[in-house]
Amino acid sequence: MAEALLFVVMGLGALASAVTVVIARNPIYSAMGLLGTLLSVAVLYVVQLAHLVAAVQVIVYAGAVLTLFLFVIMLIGVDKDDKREENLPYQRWIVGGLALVIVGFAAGITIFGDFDWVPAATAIDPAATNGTVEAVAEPMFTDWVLAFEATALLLTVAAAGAIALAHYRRRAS
Amino acid sequence: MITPEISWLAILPEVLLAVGAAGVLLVEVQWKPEANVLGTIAAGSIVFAAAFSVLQWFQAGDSVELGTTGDLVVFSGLVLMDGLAIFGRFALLAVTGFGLMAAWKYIDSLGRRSAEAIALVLLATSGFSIMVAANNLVMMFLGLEVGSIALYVLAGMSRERARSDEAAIKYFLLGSFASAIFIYGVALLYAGTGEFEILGIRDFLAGFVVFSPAVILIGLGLVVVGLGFKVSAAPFHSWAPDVYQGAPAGLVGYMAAVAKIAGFVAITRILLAGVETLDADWLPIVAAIAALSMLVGSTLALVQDDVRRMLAYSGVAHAGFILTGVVGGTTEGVLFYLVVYSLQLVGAFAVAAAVSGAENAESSLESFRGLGRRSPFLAGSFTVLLLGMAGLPVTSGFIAKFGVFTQAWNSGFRWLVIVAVLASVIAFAFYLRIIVAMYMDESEAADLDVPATSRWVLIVAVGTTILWGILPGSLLSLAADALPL
Amino acid sequence: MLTWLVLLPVVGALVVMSTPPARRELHLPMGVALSVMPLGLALYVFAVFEPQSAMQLTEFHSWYEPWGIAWNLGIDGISMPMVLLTTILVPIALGASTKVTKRTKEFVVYTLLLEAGMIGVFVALDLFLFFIFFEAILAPMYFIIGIWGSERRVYAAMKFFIYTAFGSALMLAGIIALAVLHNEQVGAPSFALADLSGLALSGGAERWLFAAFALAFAIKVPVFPLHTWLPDAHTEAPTAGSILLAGVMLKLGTYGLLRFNLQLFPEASVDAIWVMGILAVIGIVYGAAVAIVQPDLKKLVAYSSVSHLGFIVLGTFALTSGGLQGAVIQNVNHGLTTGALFLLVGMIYERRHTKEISEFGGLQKVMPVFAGFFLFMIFASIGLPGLNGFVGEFLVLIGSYTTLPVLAIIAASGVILAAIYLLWAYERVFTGVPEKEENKMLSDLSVREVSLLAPLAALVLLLGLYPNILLDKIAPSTEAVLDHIEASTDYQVPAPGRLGDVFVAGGEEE
Amino acid sequence: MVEPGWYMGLAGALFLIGALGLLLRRNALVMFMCIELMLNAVNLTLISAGRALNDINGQVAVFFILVVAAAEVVVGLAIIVAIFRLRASASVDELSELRG
Amino acid sequence: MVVTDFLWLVIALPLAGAVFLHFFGRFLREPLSGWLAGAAVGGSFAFAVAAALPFMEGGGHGETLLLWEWMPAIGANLEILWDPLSALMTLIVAGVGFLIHIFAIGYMHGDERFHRFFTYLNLFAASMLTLVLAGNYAMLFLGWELVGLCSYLLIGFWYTRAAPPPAAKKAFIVNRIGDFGFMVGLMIVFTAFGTLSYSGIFERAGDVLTTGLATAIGLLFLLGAAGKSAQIPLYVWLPDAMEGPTPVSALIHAATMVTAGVYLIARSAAVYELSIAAQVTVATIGALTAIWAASIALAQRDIKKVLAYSTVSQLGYMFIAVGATAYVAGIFHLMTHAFFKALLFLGAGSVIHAMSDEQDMRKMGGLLKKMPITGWAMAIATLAIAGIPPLAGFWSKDEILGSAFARGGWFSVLWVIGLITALLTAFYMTRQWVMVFLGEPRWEDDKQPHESPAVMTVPLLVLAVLSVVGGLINTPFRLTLENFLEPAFELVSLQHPPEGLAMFALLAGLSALAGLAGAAAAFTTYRQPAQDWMGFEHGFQPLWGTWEEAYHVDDIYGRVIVAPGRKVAEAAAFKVDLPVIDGAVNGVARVVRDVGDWARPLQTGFVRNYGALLLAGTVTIVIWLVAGQ
Repeated sequence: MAEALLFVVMGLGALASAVTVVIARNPIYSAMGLLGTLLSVAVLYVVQLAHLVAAVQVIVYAGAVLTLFLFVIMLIGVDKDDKREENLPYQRWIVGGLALVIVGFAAGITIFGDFDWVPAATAIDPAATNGTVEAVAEPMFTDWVLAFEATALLLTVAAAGAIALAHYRRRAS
Repeated sequence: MITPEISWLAILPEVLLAVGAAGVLLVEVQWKPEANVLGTIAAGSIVFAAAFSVLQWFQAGDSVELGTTGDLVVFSGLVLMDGLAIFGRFALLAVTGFGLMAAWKYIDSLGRRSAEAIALVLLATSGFSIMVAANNLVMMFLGLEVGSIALYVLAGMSRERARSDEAAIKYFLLGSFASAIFIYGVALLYAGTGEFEILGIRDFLAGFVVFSPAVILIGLGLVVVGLGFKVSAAPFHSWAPDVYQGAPAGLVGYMAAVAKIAGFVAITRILLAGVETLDADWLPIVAAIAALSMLVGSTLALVQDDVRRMLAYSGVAHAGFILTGVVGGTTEGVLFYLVVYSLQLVGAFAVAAAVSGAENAESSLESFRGLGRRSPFLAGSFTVLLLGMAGLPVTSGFIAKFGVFTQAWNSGFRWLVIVAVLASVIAFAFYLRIIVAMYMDESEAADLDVPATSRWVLIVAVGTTILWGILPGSLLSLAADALPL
Repeated sequence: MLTWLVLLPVVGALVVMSTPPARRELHLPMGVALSVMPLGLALYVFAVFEPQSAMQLTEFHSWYEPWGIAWNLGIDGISMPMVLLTTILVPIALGASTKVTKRTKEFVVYTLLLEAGMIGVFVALDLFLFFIFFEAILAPMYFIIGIWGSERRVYAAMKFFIYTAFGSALMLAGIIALAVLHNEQVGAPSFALADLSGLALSGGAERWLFAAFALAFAIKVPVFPLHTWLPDAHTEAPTAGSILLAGVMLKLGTYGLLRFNLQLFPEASVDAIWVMGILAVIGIVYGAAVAIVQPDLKKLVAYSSVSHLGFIVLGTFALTSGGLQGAVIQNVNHGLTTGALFLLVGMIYERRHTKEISEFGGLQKVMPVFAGFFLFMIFASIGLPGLNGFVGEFLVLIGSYTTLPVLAIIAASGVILAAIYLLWAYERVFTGVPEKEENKMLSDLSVREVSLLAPLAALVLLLGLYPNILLDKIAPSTEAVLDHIEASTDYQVPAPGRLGDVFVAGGEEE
Repeated sequence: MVEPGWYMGLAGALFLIGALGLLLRRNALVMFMCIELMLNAVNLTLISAGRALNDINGQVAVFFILVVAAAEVVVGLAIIVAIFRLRASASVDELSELRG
Repeated sequence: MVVTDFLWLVIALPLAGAVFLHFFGRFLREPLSGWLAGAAVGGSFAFAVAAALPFMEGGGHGETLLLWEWMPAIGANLEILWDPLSALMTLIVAGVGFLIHIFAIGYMHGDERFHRFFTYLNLFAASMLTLVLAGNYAMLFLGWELVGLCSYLLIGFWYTRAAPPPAAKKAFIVNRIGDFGFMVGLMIVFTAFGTLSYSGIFERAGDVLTTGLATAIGLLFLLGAAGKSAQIPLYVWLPDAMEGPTPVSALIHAATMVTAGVYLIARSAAVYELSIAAQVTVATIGALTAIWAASIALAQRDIKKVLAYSTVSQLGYMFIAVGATAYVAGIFHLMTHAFFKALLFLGAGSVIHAMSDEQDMRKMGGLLKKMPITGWAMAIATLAIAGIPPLAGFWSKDEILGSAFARGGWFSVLWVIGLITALLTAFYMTRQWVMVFLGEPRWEDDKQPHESPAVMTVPLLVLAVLSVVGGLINTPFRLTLENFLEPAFELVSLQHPPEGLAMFALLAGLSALAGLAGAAAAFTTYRQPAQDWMGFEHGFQPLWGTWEEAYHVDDIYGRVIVAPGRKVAEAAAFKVDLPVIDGAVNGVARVVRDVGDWARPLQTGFVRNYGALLLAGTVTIVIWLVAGQ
């Protein structure tokens, strides 16, 4: 019951924050909306016993990524509000139409289509997915070790890429 | 103690590439040498990576012969060392090597930033190399992202031009969007099957009857979209013309080719090795994408005035042709086409770069006028490559088209073959437009110099185009052996 | 042997390619000399050719086993004359190209590659190989028209390329379909003509495949109403291009119809007699009618090709001995006469830089030799007995009357129209007194030009009076085609007069 | 307890909002945030699915996606900053020179 | 060694002459090439005489000599059929041809293309001999077309003048229309018999052909014959053909080539035998042509035009004969006509030569004194053609009319027409002779008429002799020709004039009377001063004018056939071919381009549009996938 309550509250929170991201005119508010979503979702992780992931979400996302976003927003200028008018013809109509189609489709398969998110599901055993550090670390460093190593590559790329993009700045200025 | 399952040979090429990239960056920081030194390091890592790929090929061949194919599933099933992976990897390495050579003049001109460019190229290749070998879809996603992020940056490398920025941000935003769609698809596939591994999904589908497979199908659809974006199949192609035009001319050939190779190997692996049992569901859709790509690509290429845009749209059409091979259901034709086309693509952009100049000023059709006189070598090579892409007989392009058409016809998609042959007629028209400009229009412009590295790339590209057009057997039999597990 | 026949021009092209670009005066003579070598080889083939129905001098090398493609060459009575024609026309076309001053080397290279491709088309017994040659030759021809043509060359070259590529694209689908069917029925893919003609095809499939092949060849021929690329291509092409285009490339279409459509789809061919016949006859009359009012000499000859090739198509689909033999020999005849006419038009174009009929007049006075050759070729083209054109046309008409009487009669009216447009053109160009100043000072043919025309004229006469030199060798092969059709359908080749053969034999004994 | 399907439905909604936001906003930064939203939705899906399947691998996968997101942010923001430096605007609508 | 083994020499000699003159003629001085050509034809004649001697003894059956295989698939080889009919034709062609060659040496004197003229003339002789010696229809057609070619070349010989080239073209094209019929006839023949060889056809004709088929073949052959022999409706080319040098008119357009149609029908007698309808049509066409052309000839002013229409008319007689199955009579008239018409033309040529190319008879007159040989020779020919006994024309024409009369029925009508034509013939021929040779000189002052040299007058005299005695080889009293030709027609039943002297006397008397009446009327009319006969002619207006304008047939053809035909061709070329057919082709290309141009703006350059497209594609695919389930 508590879980249901949390789900509803946090779920609505996540949605509301997400909508904020989309509709806020000032990027700062969007960032705050994103923060709200991230935190709400982190709570939902905890509810689903993904403790470590939730922690990482808060630290990495809310802590690092969002800070980065804020930095850039500051750089660009906080005081600039975006205009609300759409200057691409039909864009809103197309997107609205697509949204309607997607929602209609989702509603359709949910109501009429016997839709099952997890058709292979078995009885849930909370112990199996109790996301403690140990439980997550073991597969990560055995079965997934190569993927873990690949993240190193990813970060190298990100670093080298950022440098490459910024490098020019030095020369040009 | 639990130990990870490690197979060094399987990832040695990627490791070498990463080491090469790191080496380039470090050497640059420490010694600030000439770009040629960095190039040598890169070349070394590519050559060694290729050498180990060859070793892998024989290893994999032995395993297939001995029936111990289980050995080829390595790193707990994260990656595979099957023929498809090794073939794709080798193709990537070849394209990387030639791509770097073709881009060398440009890279050289970057000065100190050349190290980053080379490193990014090597890293991108290692990422895509992981992608072609990946069995685990998350692993595939990682490889895809490593490669893609590197490409986003490369697209924006040429900071002297505002267009390069535009290309980079478009590529980045749309690419991230597509990646998100891809990984959401992976998540849904996971939800539907409980598996991240392609082979696992195959076993799952073979072993269970799923009563409401909608989630699997949606997941599959999203995965296909994500990969379709990478290979610039219509309607996910919109980025390609803008990026090809805006990105540095020298590098575009490489960027386009590796993305296509990796994307198509992944598509082939997922569709043909993973969800083959669902082919009744996906075949018509892939066929539709193929047809749309061919038509959109050819028709739009016809009306372009910029050679790079034209090549981009032709790339869309080629994506359609290769997808026709996927519909055909065997890897042979797809792989042959991929190799042939990527080499031609690298060569073609080498020409475009040589004509545009190092700083990619212009690649309008106008600037190709009279190339037949200004540089007979460039014009001649370009002509062969264009005719090869168009699929004129005696070039490898024809064999490639013929292969995928035959496969598609064999699997009953006759309408697709007919659309394909008609699209290839339209394609002739726009390739010929370039040839017309080169030979049949006159120009007062000065003669052009071709950098030695580009010259070699072109010799190889033209040579293989003709060689495999006449004696396709060597490559075809390799492609036929490059089967997924 | 045949491999060498195909490869010799390629080798020649490589040789020319390797000569220094600066020595441009060398390229053309080299080209002529190199293209005489295949002619020699072709003459040798002609000499050793046995008048029998089977393929001769066959060669087989597997190419890529899993696909069933092979380097499969052979020659029979249908292809041998075409090979001969090709090898004869190429040196002449090159010899006529002394006015090609820009990029001579490339010109020679393209022409030699074109020759290799054309020979390849005629000797290929593997459909895949055939298609390779069939399509590959578009490129050199495209360049020849596009680079060395006149004002609207780019448009014409493009139209030529795309139009014909469109046709062959569908044929490619057809070839693939056949190979796949072979795979289904026999268990291994094969592209060999002999294998594929034994396939069991359902009626519908056969019709579709027939249509795909027929479309490709009909565009190439060209059959009405697919002909409009031809006048454009001819008008813009340089002389050598026109000669080879009219002389050989159009024949790829008629040859294809005869070799592939009849052989592979006998049932559909029999069903298509009327359709193809009607189109052919429309082409004959229509092409001639349009030719009458053309203001441009080259266009006139081009439309006359449309008309003349209608005879070949009619003969092919008449499905009688006379029709088929006539079609094959008319291929050669048309190549010689129309090739010569284009050569002649080219010669006058080189002198006057115009092809407008109204620009000329009274040329016979200043260029009597030229006029003589022109008139000779005109009459060959009109179908004057004793010259080659008649043999083909007459055989076709006589042959097709048995199966398609009404069409044959309409087709016969083409001979009237041919006389009208050609003689009227001759009258306007050559007779009277030269009035224009430019025309008064024209020089007559040089020794080189005469030596180009003389062999053609000699062949025109030889084939007109002693066509048996070829007919002997053609007949067994065309009979084999008819036997094949009879064996695989209900169709009975009509035997005119039933006792006819007996009487012919009797006549010979006397 | 709440069925995993609900979580996944929620994730789907978030994904959709992210996607729509991407298409509706012209500020590159906000568009980028929307991509983060979408990735977040993917993570929620994975965790819920893993829970339903009694499979810890779902949570492991989330880690890697987080890393990807982070790496994308680095490069993406670098590109945005670079563009802003040149044009003093973060609106992608002003970048439409390449077209046709 | 038999002489017939060398028959090929008959064709080969003039052919060799032509080839030799073609290549080396320019190196020979003027008369030499003429003599060479003449010798070649003369050689042929001599050979033919030698080879024909066996037939003289009667009962000579034909034999076929194969030269080489030509188109064996249709039983068409180059083979010579040597039978009395071909022998006779050979003799006529080579004989008359020889004389005309000689004449032309004088006539063409001074022409800059003298040797070329004899090249063509020799080629013609070879072609015509090929035609008559052919052993099958294909080879006949070979000769048939080659003589057409020579006709074209020779009519247009003076190519720098305005009129000859179009006349040559007209001749060839009109002939081609006839050839069209001939070819279609051959198609039917081949289909029916499986061969084109005479030997394979005639003997089996009765078994193979139905009446309908025989009629069809007969009528189609008639069309061919009408083209070559200038019969209604295809005669229009012959008057124009007079633009050629006069020896050409004599040889080709009077004596030999134009009779090929008659020869064709005679040769095909076995086929016509099976179809009364075809026979009647042939004869009727002949009769109509005869009177039609004769009436036109009445009013012609051009000396050669009179002869041209006269030729058309006389050929009509021959058609009446062959139509009536009186083949011998037809061939007989063919022969005598060859003599006197060649003579007339040569005489006219001599006159024209003397008058420095003046052809208008109103500007002649009184020439008999200036050129007596020509004048008297032409007088003989005029009497011969007018049918005045006992000259050649009388016998042959009488035999034709007699045969028609004997055939009865419809042929009686034709007989009446023939009789009227005889009257007209006598009138216009006499009119011509009188206008040219008698009366006051009306020529312009600068003309210096003079008798022609011997090289021209000797052939005239030879022909004059033949015109006098030629008829005697086949009189009711002595049927030499009949006996000679009989074997060639053994498959058919020949029509003969009525038996008995009384009938002969009656009929001959009638036709002689017609001839005499016509001649007398013309003589008296045109003996008068010029203004009188001009008044006489004027009295017949507007009929006379119509005749003078040849019934405006050329004009009508031009308006009804040529002009609309051109319109159709122009419409096909410029209203159909370019805009519609080519337009469709370019239209397809344009549509593809237009689609591309239309789609280009969809690539807006706005990344959010691209995103929307991406999402739309995604949604479509997902829905399709799920809905397909």
